[in-house]
Amino acid sequence: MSPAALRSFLIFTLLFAAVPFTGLYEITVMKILCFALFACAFNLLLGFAGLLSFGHAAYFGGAAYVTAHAAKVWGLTPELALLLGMLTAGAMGAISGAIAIRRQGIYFAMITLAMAQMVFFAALQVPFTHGEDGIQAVPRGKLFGLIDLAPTTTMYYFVLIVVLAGLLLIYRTVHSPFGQVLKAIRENEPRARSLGYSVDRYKLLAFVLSASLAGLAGSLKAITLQLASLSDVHWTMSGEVVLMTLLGGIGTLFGPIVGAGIIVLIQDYLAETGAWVTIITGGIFVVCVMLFRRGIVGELPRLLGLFTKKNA
Amino acid sequence: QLTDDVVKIGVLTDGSGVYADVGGSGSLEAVKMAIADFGGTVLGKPIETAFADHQNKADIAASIARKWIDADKVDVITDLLNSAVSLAVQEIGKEKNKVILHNGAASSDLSGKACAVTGVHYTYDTYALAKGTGTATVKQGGDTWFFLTADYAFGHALERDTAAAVTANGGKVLGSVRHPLSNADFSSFLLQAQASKAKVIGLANAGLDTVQTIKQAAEFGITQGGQRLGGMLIFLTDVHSLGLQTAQGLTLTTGFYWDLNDETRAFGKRFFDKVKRMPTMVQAGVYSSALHYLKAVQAAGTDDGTKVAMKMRELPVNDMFAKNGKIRTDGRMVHDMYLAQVKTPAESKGPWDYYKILATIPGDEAFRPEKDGGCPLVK
Amino acid sequence: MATTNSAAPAPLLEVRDLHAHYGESHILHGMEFNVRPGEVVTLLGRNGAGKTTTLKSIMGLVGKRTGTVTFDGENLITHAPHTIAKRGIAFCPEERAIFSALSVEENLMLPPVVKPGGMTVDEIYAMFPNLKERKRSQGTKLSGGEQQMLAIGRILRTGATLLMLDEPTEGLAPVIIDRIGETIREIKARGFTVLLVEQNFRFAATVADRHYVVENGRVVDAILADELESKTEDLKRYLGV
Amino acid sequence: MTEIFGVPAAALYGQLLIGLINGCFYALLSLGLAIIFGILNVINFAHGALYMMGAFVAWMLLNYAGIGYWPALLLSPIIVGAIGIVIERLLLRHLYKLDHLYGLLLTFGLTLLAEGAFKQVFGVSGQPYAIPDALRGGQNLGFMFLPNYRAWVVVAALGVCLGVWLMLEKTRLGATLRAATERPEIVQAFGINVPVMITLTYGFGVALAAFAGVLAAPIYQVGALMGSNLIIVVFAVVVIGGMGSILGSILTGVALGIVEGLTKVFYPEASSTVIFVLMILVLLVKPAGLFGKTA
Amino acid sequence: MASTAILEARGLTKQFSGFTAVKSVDLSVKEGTIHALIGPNGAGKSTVFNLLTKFLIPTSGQILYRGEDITSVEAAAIAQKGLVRSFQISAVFPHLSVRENVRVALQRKRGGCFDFWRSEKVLDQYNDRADELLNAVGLAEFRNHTAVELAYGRKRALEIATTLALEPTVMLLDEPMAGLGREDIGRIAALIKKSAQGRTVLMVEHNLSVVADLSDKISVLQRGEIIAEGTYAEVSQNPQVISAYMGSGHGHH
Ligand SMILES: Nc1ncnc2c1ncn2[C@@H]1O[C@H](COP(=O)(O)OP(=O)(O)OP(=O)(O)O)[C@@H](O)[C@H]1O
Ligand SMILES: Nc1ncnc2c1ncn2[C@@H]1O[C@H](COP(=O)(O)OP(=O)(O)OP(=O)(O)O)[C@@H](O)[C@H]1O
Ligand SMILES: [Mg+2]
Ligand SMILES: [Mg+2]
Repeated sequence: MSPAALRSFLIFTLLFAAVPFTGLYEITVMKILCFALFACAFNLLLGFAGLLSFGHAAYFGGAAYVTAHAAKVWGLTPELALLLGMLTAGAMGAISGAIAIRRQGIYFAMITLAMAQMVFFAALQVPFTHGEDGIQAVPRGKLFGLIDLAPTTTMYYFVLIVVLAGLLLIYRTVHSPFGQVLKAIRENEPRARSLGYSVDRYKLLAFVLSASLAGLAGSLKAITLQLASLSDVHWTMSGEVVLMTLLGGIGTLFGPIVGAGIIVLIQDYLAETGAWVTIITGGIFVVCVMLFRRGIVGELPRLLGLFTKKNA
Repeated sequence: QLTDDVVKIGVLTDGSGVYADVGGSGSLEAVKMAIADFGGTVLGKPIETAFADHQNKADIAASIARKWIDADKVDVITDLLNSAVSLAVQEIGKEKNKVILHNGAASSDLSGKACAVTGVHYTYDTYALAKGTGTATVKQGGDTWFFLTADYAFGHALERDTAAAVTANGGKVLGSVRHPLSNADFSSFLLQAQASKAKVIGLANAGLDTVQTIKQAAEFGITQGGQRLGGMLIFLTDVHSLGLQTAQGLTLTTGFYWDLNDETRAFGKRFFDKVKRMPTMVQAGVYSSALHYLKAVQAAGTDDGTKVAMKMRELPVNDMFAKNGKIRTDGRMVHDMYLAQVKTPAESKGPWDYYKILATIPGDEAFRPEKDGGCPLVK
Repeated sequence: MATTNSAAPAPLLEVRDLHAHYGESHILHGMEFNVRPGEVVTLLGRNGAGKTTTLKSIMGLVGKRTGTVTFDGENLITHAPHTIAKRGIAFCPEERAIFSALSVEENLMLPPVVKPGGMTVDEIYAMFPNLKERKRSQGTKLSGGEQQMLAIGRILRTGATLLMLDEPTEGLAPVIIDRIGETIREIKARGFTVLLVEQNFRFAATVADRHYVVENGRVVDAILADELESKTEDLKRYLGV
Repeated sequence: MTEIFGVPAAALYGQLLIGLINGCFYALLSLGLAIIFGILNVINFAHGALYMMGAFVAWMLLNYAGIGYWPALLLSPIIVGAIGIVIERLLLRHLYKLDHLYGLLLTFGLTLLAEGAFKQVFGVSGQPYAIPDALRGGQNLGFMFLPNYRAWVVVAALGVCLGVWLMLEKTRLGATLRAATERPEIVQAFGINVPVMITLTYGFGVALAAFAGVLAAPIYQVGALMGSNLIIVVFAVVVIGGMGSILGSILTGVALGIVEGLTKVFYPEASSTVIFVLMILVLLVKPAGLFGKTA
Repeated sequence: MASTAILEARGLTKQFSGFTAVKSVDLSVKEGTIHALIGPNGAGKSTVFNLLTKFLIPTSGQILYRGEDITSVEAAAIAQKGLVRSFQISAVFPHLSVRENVRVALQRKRGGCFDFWRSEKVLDQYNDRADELLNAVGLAEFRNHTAVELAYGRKRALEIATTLALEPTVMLLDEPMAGLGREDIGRIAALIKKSAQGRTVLMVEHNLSVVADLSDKISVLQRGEIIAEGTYAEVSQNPQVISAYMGSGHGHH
């Protein structure tokens, strides 16, 4: 790991590990962490493989449902429920990915969107998701059957560790031999093919990885907030994750975390100022696209520390 | 005996989505009116409000509710206005021992499988709507039905309960069609309903879907053709936005109407002065439930969730919203419901004069018997 | 440095102290040259010398440019590309810019006629029979060379008095190069003025009246057609042949 | 009575006709979207919001200025088109050189802004807009009652679509527009004022959306969210037809309306999903859409 | 030098919606030779090339590699068998460094490309070989530049280094001299000549002096058909070739 990345990871870990001692509201921070992982997983695809998926809500929400069901109805321990959610998302990713990666650009985005719409439709129809009521009162359970996650602070550290592991995996993937090939494919696909790379398989693996990690984020969210609902699989959720990534900085490692933080805070806190949430979110989109195209982290790397502090 | 030096009522509502006109900032206004009517303090401490837009997302609602309770000294949460949101917040109320007053949400599970000591389902539920419209319409001769059902749990529940009421009263269901949520064009479904030749087309949907259906039914000459529309969940604001020309003749069930008696008219006028709209049944329910909550706090001498909730169950509800209303063990507030019909433009004397009350459905008939709901609290 | 022939008529195009930038990089450092009516003039120079940039600056396609570009007595330096085109300058870019959304014929008909006196479509087809054969097909489905023909043919229709051709022979078969040489001579005979950018100096020699040698965004030498023999050695040095 | 798959034939005709009517809206909207995509390379997510604004402007004209349906049919597209021109001049213009993604995101943001603002001002339940007197009532076709207004929608929408298509495919203006799509600077070097042309094109595409909005006003509630669900479907139409293909978007729009109508009879629950299923199938078989040209 | 055919096309035909760009072409490239494909514009050279490298699917006909039928094998798989192509328009990975460009090819050759859990440091093992190749094409001093910054001619050189990194058995070059300045042409020609040792090269090229200089055998294509084959001396005398391609002023420059 490069010294700069190592430093960023350390700062990230220390800042977030300190949260329970600062009196900051842990649940909000946990939610931010879950969405941060979601956005980073999405960014793995957009920022590093150059693929804009407009259907990532399907993996996030799909996994959330599976985890919630597994924990609530089957009584699985949280780590197993998470694993199951993640695997489901990965499998879903493998299916939609196999179809979508054969196309590029806007077609790719539309196919992922279409697949996600079908997942949404399924979530509306199948009984186990409980329609618009969602799966509520999901138990947090005991980690490995031993550690009770009901206390918020215990849960908090569990979330932090899982998210950190996810982020490390993403970092590793980006900076791996595989990541290098992915970059080459993004830069010049025909050339990569002529060098003997089966481009589709690389894209598919990237897609599956991204979907699995998005799923992990969704599962974690289901356990943390103890519910899984239709809004998790709705296309606006796919739009939100794009916004988070754009806001933080496409193709930066920590940008999406910042973006996720800001969006979650806007949704949770501006909610109390009346009906301006949509307008403000829209305004942010416009300002980002016009002025901060590389995102907060991309534009102002020096302010990284500052912003992470603000979120926490 | 207050845990902190303030009683804070949180209005968690749809501030910007499809139901914003039904609850929204009008609900906050209703709470403020209740506080004013109660006197502004309880047990010598100030009463405050909090407001948030849950954007119809359960997880946002849940995190706001948790934060309110954990960090912002909120003691009671009201309105909710969306079943997923209500169910999520119900769990939090249970866990944190805070009273939750469900006014806008329809799911009868709130006083059934998902009931809680701390939960009060106040204004209406799917069962009451279905029972009201189903029973009363059949009695008036509308004995063959075709349903247009929104394809989600709420629509299914409405259809199921209404169909049960229809058949129980000797009517017959000829068929139904399920349309996707947030559909824009209903003409296709209306043609199917028309072809069924049923006397009544039951609208087991809500919000914009219902409004669009009614509008397009008028366009396709459904009502002129002799069929009538049986609305289940229709708010005053829906009728307002449709206009009487289009909505006339529609029957529906409501828990409140501003023009019932002098008391309601007075409330309606006060509300109108502030919000520029007449109150919906949700906003009226929010007012009444807040007032009742404050009375219970006063009577119980504490803001402890369970104790206040029990006290609310003990005290009868007597205000402009309900006479001799009663909150059952399962959290269901039982009060009279009304079968209303939308006036013709000629009958209406002006803006907001929209309903003729056809029948009053006594609370005991309107709501599902406690034993049938499957609430674990009911022994 | 640009030598001007005092006895000649007033130039049709006169470029003075032309500077151009791409973003931060300063590419042209005071280009000076002129083209008289009816002449064929070439800009010679190595890769990256700034030849293309010169043409684009004249056409108004380079964002930041200063100096004077006098055409027909009017300074065009501040004009937008479309008004420059309407004054009678046509540009054939080196990357050909054939439109894939248009058929061959639509490509040919695309540029509006700005002045009378251009070639007719039939004349153009006669010059490049390949185009006629494939006139219904999608423009970019032509082979590289056919696209080049189309790109040249396209501007011959407009009647512009000054034609600027950027490396018209690149990627063309020798026979076609010959034909393009003939074409240039023919349009010259019709009274058009041509400003040509070439790497292929052997080709340039067969068509041009004068040559300017460009190096690092400046004109470093001017050579008349009849001086070529004597200056061959200089030229080889300039061009690194 | 004859039956087809258990559905009376007469009912089926009715459904086909209804499908056609909805298809006309899809066609009109996707046409504007296709033009804008074709010429500006911008995926105009705001199309749904502009459609909504078209309806709202008609409503405002009626309620604030007493201007009725027929003038509004012309005025509203002009007003909304002018708004589009402002958007293009101030915002979109700066994004042409970038990836499609940014145009999409910008217009997505604009959509949120516009919908938020209209919700704030007019609430969400929507406002009623009456059918013009001349088009009230309907015809009994035997198998169904066809409101006159719906018949008018078909005529107006198909007429406009056809006119626009002829203009783009068969005239020089159209060819110039298509060329400007690919290499604006070169087309400009040929003597055409491309920036103005692009601005006007966006304005025109937007005006088409507003026109659809006015047509829709008497049928649907005029509400802030009226475009937000539609836009996704219209996108799917454009993609199935082939991004940027004018004819493709028109024909696909109409065809999908019909397919959707039939689904509403046979498996109504899936009627909002069927388009996406179709889209995936089409793209698997024809990667560039039904009428798209492979680059 | 063995003179068995390593790459063969039999009856290769390609139609584009009604237009036949390549008509029943038989081509046989002998192992260890430099084989050039020339012809007037639109003759179908690039199309043949794209067919041989699987970037287009033939309408009919067969492609054999070492006697094995590879007509239906995918582009990437062909490269894995040792047939590697370059592009008419320069093809580098613009935002990777020059060294990384070469490493991408080396990495493929050695395997381990799906290892998303390993550090990219494992790629450092290829640095020596990459530098060696860059040295060979004269790009050693640029190895840490991003490829996009390179001048056009250097990009072509980089492309050749990348191609060589795969140690291809057959190199297919599409107009390697296109757009190059004089000074680059000589260098790249020398480079091709050098790297062709022990390999087979098939190239499409318009620059006749380069063709004359490098190629052992030339096939001339016109209107999708082969009209002549042989050494430069042979084809350049062929009257059909002269009228169709070389024109009056033909001959060495
Ligand atoms: N869009 C651009 N942005 C930045 N630099 C550029 C751009 N286009 C050209 N350049 C640089 O400007 C210089 C001059 O380029 P120009 O294209 O004018 O050369 P040229 O003489 O036409 O060369 P060639 O014979 O290769 O076409 C080169 O160094 C080139 O790298
Ligand atoms: N995708 C396609 N669709 C239709 N026609 C095509 C397509 N690709 C090439 N052609 C046509 O096939 C013929 C051969 O084209 P090709 O590109 O192979 O020529 P070439 O010999 O490489 O010419 P050049 O030397 O000019 O590059 C041309 O007439 C061209 O118009
Ligand atoms: Mg050049
Ligand atoms: Mg070629």
